[in-house]
Amino acid sequence: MKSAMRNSILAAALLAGVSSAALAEPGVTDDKIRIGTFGPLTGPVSIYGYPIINGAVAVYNEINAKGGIHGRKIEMVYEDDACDAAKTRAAVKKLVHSSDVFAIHGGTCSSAVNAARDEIIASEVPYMVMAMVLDSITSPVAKNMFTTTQTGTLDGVTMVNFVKSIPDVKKVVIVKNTDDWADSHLSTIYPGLKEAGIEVAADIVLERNASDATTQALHSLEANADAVILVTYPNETAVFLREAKKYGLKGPFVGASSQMDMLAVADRAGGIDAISELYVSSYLLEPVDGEKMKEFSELYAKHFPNDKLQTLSFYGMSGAYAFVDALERAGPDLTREGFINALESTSDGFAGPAYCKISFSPENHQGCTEGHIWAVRDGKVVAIGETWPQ
Amino acid sequence: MLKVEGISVGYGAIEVLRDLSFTVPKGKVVALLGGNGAGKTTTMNAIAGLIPLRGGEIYMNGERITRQASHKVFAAGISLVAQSRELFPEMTVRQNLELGVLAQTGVSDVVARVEEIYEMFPRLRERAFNRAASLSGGEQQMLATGRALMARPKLLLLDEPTTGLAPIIVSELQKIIRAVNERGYTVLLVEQNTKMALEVADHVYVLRRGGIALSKPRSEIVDTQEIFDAYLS
Amino acid sequence: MDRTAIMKKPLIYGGLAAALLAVPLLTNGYTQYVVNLVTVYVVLGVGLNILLGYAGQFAFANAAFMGIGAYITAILSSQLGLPFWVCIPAAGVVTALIGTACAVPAMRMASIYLALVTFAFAELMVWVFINWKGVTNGSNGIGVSAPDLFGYVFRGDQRLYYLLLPCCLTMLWLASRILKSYIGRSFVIIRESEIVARCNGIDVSRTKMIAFGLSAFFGGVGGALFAYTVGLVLPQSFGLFQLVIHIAIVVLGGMASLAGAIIGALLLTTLPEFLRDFQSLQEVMFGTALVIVAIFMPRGIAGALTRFGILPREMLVRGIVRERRPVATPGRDQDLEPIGVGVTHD
Amino acid sequence: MGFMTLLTAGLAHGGLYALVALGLVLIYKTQGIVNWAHGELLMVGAFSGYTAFVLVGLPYPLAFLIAVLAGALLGAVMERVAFRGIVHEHHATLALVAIGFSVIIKGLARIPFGADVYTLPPAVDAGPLRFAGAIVTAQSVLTITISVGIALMLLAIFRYTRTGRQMQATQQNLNGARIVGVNTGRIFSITWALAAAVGAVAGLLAGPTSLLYPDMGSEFLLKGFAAAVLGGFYSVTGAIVGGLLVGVIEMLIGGYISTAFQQVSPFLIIIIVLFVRPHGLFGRRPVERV
Repeated sequence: MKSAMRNSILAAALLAGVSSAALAEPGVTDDKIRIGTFGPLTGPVSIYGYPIINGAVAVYNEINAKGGIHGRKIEMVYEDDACDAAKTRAAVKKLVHSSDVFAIHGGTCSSAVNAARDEIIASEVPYMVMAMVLDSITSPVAKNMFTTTQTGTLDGVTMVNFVKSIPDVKKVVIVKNTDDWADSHLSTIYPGLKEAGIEVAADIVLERNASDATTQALHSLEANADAVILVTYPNETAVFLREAKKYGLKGPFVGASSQMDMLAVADRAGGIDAISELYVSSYLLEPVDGEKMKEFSELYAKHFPNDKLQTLSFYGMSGAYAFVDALERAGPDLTREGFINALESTSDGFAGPAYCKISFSPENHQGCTEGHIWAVRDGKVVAIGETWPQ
Repeated sequence: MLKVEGISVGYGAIEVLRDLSFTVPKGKVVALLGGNGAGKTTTMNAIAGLIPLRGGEIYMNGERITRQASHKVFAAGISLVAQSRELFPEMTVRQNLELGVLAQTGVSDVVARVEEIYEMFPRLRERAFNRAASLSGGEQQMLATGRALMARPKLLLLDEPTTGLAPIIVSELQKIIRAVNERGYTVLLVEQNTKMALEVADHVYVLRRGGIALSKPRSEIVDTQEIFDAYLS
Repeated sequence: MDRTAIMKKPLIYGGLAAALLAVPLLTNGYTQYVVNLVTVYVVLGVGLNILLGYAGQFAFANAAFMGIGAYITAILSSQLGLPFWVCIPAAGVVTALIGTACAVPAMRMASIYLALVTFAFAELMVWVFINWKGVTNGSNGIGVSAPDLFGYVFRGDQRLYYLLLPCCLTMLWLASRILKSYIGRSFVIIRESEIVARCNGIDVSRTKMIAFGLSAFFGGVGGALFAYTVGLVLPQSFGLFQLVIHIAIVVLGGMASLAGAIIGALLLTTLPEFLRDFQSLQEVMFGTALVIVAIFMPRGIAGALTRFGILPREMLVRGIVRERRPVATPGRDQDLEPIGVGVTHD
Repeated sequence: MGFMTLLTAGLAHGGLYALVALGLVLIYKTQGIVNWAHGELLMVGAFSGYTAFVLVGLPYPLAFLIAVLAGALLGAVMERVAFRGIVHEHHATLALVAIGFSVIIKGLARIPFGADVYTLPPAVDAGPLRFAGAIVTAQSVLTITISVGIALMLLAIFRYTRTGRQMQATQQNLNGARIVGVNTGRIFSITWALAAAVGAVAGLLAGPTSLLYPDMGSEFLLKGFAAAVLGGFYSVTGAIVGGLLVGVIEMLIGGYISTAFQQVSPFLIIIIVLFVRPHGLFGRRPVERV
């Protein structure tokens, strides 16, 4: 393992020496930079495919429209991974070995990307996460892998901090999914609650694609807790809130950032009053129709006029801004090494619609760490800060 | 009435019928004899439109019924009584009989027809409300025949009606076939029971390896040995 | 066989072996990975074909067998640090035992129920993989380190190929030996008629259990190879979609044919890669391909090739391969009480 | 926990499962085909209803009719185009063709509807009612009523109409039906159309409780399988009883054992039922023919 690592580092150094001397960098020509992306373009989770990728592409397109970076325009190469581990590996390999991309900005499904992690590291292609949220992508730090999306653990911290700030919360109910995404949230939620002396009165599973949450709602009702934590995806959240309303279960409900599109949740749960007690963690600046989001909404709509605007539309933008910024700073003699160095020197960088400033260092490739809470006020979704509103 | 012209049938690499031709004249009982695997049942199924032909033509009263779906063949007036009887096991005897005319539109005398069948087969009246699956072999054969007659076909195809039946019922069946014929039905009978077939048939064909080995009016057959020779030749 | 044929044979095999060994010279990291997946799916395809094609048992459990094999490999290699030459056989043997155990209740079921119960078992296993977190690490999966032999690490797809290829060929050889043996012939006879099999002194229950066990063995080994190829074992990898791929390999390649399993594996692994360019129409094209091939070549591609004389008939199935039944009542022949077995009425 | 509430919720969902099982059983009885694409017929029904009612703005009854007809047409086309020619092939081939259709239909649905999740408003919009200690929605009552109503209607069709009796004849003995002149091809088409129409109704009724997305059918298909296995795969009444039972069992497992098991309850039902009774709970033991 170690010797192999040394070998590859040696090879990399050698290759870097050669390339800077004679060979052009893969995927870079005088007027083009080829960037690969991959995600679930087909299959059951394709709802997280183009809607997310297009946000990043809108940023790149806008840069191209303004003349590109050092005279080079960004060219995207798409691969489908259907969020299947074997296919993600194939997609990454194809981008690296067949499409000769300069860098990759992609990956939505957490464990699938994890399956390709060693491949990405071995390829030495600069890589930026599109939307996956596991810590394992950047910890331990790999030289070429970066992320600007907020991880599940940080999202969990935001949720727990908010729960702690709610007055008189002694007991909570946790309604959760069972996948890796939920697990990463729970890995900080459980210890956080324990530390604050809050009891978990009921720990309830609500699986993906459940069309009913009667038993979950009844269990929550029976637990008679002071708050309900929802580590679920938007559909299941909607189903749960619908049943909660039906059986008279009271909030506050504290949801993960997956539920940021609160109006969509309301729509699916049967009306805005279903989410009147829902508070969700968020790593975006503002809700879709917010004032500060206007710039980015217009940007997206300009390049993808037929798409629906939703929070997903903004997930990929921060990474794209980080890439563009680093490409600018890496200078006209673009190399992967120079690009990675530029990325690592990002400090308080522009994150577009994300609620943070992007900072990387050689020791830290997790660019964003801040989140806040959204809720509904007067029929509109608004940001209410990080603690329980007075 | 029925004219079969050079038909061939096969499954995969196996050819069961090869260029088979014969005719069935109106109002007669024609017997098709042959040993195991001679292609008798295949011939019947081919006429009834249950299996596809590889070649040849079949005419019913001059109308071409080759490659027609089974319900079209039925509509042309041909009813098959299959060797395996093919009853509806969960239905009663009466329901089975009624199903015999179900595919025909504008039949208003179903009750009368059922009554007619009961007269022909009194045993069926006794068992009218029993499930077909509970009948004995002989009763099943009667029911299958009765069901076919319900449609008042121009041509009745009887495929080995004596299979598995006791001798006493075989002789009863002979009578029935004759009675049916006397009522004006034309019958094509496939049999392994040569003796029985010779009792009722007007004309005899012997089928061997998918072709006609012998064709003679009953009146010209003096010795059954002749038939067996044709079987074996 | 004439003399020239005898002389030709080693030449053909030698040429084929050289060609197979030379594959990594022609590939890049991506195409080699696809080739590696083909070798894995050949093993998996052969496994299901033993049960479905040869023994005629319509069981859906092979994706679960594959998952079990993959998890055993991941656990043994990553957590206990065992070498691949222990992990792969262990995955096969343990899975085979589980498969044999599964056969006991499965044997009593009519075909359609067998399909449903094995399907339910496969889905249940995915749930177990997700929820038995202490062992499987839940949805996060278990990473599998690259296998090594006396210090030589099969890292990277080109190197891994030289581990996968011998495994795949060994399994193919093993399958052809077994299928040509008494037990293989028994499978086919059971498929055609259990009554005939009994009349010939074949212990039907025992033979079915062997078929299940063997099929699971191949599934387990296939899962082990899959684990090494993909490097991370995740529960979602062994769900419904995996099952569809397995069935498609067997049906489209050709039931009861080893060549069919190879053709099927090649087709089903490369087809989705070719379809990548169609983006959102991928699924539609894939589904259409499944439907069209199954309708127009119900005997699979191997069956069609055999028919046109391009592939030789496999010795084993010559003469017993079921031809199109002329008149059929599918699923019915077994399910109704027999009618027409005559006895006298007094 | 509120037993009555669990029971009524279980029955309401069970009604949907029963309709799915009904379609599966109809097709299986007639042609011996297990329709693995049945969930997609449900999805097509739901999306057709959504398109007609929400997007086009037609009145609900008309939208309902359009959805049912769309489902029926799709079912009949699938049978005619694909299954009729290969009905005598191996079960695995039939399963693969059905799965192929499922993939195609989902893929096609994703082109217009892939990027979002949709909601279909309930047929009757009324708040929850309290009834004998249980909380019931009007939609649940409607679902149960319609599923039982459809089952009774089917039984009546089988018994009293010519086509229905021909269907029954075809189910009991395909060759027998052909011999008595039944146009079995027509019966196959009608069977699929009817099964698909029932599936589409299930989709319309599921719409308001479930959400609409191209993969919505798979979960219902699994529950439908469990219901059909419970009911024995051969009987219309069995399918209804099986469906309602699956719905109730699922709720009781979630309510009294663990919500973690709720998701896998259909698989557990299938496995346990077949373990105890290898031919289904109400199924008969098959007799092997020589």
